[in-house]
Amino acid sequence: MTTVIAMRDAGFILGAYAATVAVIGSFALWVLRAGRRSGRLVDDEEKYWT
Amino acid sequence: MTVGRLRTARRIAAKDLLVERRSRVLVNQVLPFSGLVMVVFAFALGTGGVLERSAPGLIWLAVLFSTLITVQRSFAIETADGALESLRVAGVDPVALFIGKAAALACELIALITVLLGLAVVLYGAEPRAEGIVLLVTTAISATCALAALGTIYGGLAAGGPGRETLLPLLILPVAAPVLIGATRGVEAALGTDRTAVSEGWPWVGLLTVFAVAVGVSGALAFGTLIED
Amino acid sequence: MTPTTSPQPTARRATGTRATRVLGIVTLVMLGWLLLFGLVLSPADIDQGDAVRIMYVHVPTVWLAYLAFIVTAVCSGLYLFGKRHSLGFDRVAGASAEIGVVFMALTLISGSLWGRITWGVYWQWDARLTTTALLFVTYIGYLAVRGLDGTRERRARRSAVIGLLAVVEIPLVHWSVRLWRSLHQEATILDTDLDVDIDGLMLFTLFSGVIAFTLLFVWLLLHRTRTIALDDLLASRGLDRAIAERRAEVSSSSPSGGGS
Amino acid sequence: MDGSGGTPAGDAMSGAAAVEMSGVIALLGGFPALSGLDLTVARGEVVLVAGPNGAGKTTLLNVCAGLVPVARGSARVLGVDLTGDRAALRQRVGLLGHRNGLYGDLTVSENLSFWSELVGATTEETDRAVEAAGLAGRLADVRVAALSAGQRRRTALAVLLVRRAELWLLDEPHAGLDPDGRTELDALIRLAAASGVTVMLASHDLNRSRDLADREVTVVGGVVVEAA
Repeated sequence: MTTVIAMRDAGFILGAYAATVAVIGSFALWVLRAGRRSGRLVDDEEKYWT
Repeated sequence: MTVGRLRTARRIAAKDLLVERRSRVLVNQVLPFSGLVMVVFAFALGTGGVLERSAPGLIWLAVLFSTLITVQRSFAIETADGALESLRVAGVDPVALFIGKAAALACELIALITVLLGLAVVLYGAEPRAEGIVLLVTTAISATCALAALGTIYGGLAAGGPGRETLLPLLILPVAAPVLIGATRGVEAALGTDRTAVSEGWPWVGLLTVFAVAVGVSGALAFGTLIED
Repeated sequence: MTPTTSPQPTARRATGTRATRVLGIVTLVMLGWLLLFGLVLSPADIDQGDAVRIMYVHVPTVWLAYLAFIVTAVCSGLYLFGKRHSLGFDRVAGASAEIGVVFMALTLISGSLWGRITWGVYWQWDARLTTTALLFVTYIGYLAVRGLDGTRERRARRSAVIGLLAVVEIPLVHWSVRLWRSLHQEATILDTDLDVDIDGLMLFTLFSGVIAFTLLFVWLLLHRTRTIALDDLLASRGLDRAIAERRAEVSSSSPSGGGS
Repeated sequence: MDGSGGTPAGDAMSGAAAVEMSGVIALLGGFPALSGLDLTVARGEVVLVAGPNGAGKTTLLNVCAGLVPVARGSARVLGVDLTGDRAALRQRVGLLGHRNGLYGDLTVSENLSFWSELVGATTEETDRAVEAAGLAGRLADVRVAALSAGQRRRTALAVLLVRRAELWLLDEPHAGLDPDGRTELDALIRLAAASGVTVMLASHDLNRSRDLADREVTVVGGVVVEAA
């Protein structure tokens, strides 16, 4: 871990990774949440993937 | 392209130009606005070499902004009293409608560009040279056709319902980038800004022409769907 | 065990299935693997140093964003020209465009950070960057058009047309921007490209990144498409209820024989 | 009195009906403005569509005009299936909604000649329409924006005459008109009806409009509740 922090320009590099993880994580979470919310209101038989 | 379609398109275009002749909205409002934009650019960039060097780009930026307003005006005519709805109920051919609106828009923009070029000579010292005149005219015409086709496509979509006017710049500006780039380089070559040769301008005229044709054809095909509601 | 006469309708499932859960776990593992290799195990580049590590998230996101926009275009075409005008294609087109915009935003963020390290500036008016930025804005516009009102079919048709118009315009934008840069070459140190000498482990890491993001794209696409399908279903069910309610208006406010 | 029995085309068979709708559902932003409407209008009839605000009268006329799509059910207008290709309906239907569909900056005669050129009407036909709408003479050269509400409405109806529309869909045509304006408008509608035009007239002003109509239907909650 220390080697990672000790990289040159660690702030920019880790920032790029952090932004990627954060944006993808929150988008995925938003999609899952929306699906769960709407999924509760629809019978399982009507979902084409079941 | 049937004769009837062209005739309908000509009538639509003639009607748009007649409305402008009667209302003078473009002459009294849009034209002063574009002139003002040209003056404001001078404030922003200061005098000296910068203004002269960027003159071609500034002209086309002013044209682009004015195009947005002109497109809005072009469709405000149709939606103010529900005329577009009447045309749709009457089953007027959307291809003809597209060609007619785009043609009228092109005529209005050409007039605007002519004035702005003249203004650039006065304000920015952008003197055209004799050998660049043909290039200047072809660049202006092809860029105008491209902008008119583009403006009509998205103007029609934005005219479809209330609260859509704000969508127009978002949709037009990114795809108008080729026109802005091409027309600016074309005019640079025509004026000889930065010692560019006239021959350097012709590839850009080619690009603008391809753009105008591609957007024109696809717009004519798409227009019916876009104005549907 | 209580015997049930008819199977009760259940509504326990969200947009996941066993397959997507497996896919999701594999994706997570691959993303963790990518972090490990990208940040720790892969070597620093000779020229670029550690900055090359950004490539492992930057390049996969931009490739997948382009793939997402291709999927949108293909599905728009299938919707518009298909015989059945199946709304399924429209849902995939919309979901894919959303994911593409998210990935492209990431591309722009990671790219500008990378540029800041190697060029010293966040942004450069290079042909590839400019096209990418314009593409990004174009698809934000596409998503705005998807959000306009109208019946489901009209919205789908309109979006498909806008999606296909983008396909006509994108090559022109790209061509013009390239021509612009090639004719206006600015001879500065900023012209160094992002190309790196790739050794075996770096290539392997990049490859892992592409696989991880491809899996992620598929997983997101499945879930997002299903969410849109659920929302459509709810809207149409809301419609049935609204029709029933509207008809109830008739009996409650029975007209007082006004006619004859 | 409505439903005066002898409708001009009372014996019309289904193929000759101007409007045939069954179970039509039409949506306005997800709301079922029409919720399963059945209606038949014979050719040449003048039908008054009555009903409270928000009953679906405007949507009914917009569906007939092809502006609002049929979500479910079947609808034919002048023999053309609205759920299919509506191209054959071109020119044959005219709608006068809350707006007049005119160009305010142009004069009456410029508006009319735009339409007459568009549909290929002769000068004679156009002149006759102008005459019938009482717009001849001085009025013809006045900008539409400068006309009175009643004169604008008559100009809009003159456009329908020029277009030779066979089915007129009039949505609250009397709204905002003074008594003289109404009388002149009614005369024009009667004239059209006498020449065989089918008219569907949505109105609040029942007493007035009943004089015009052969028949009255009441729409509530997006369905026809009473067809007299």
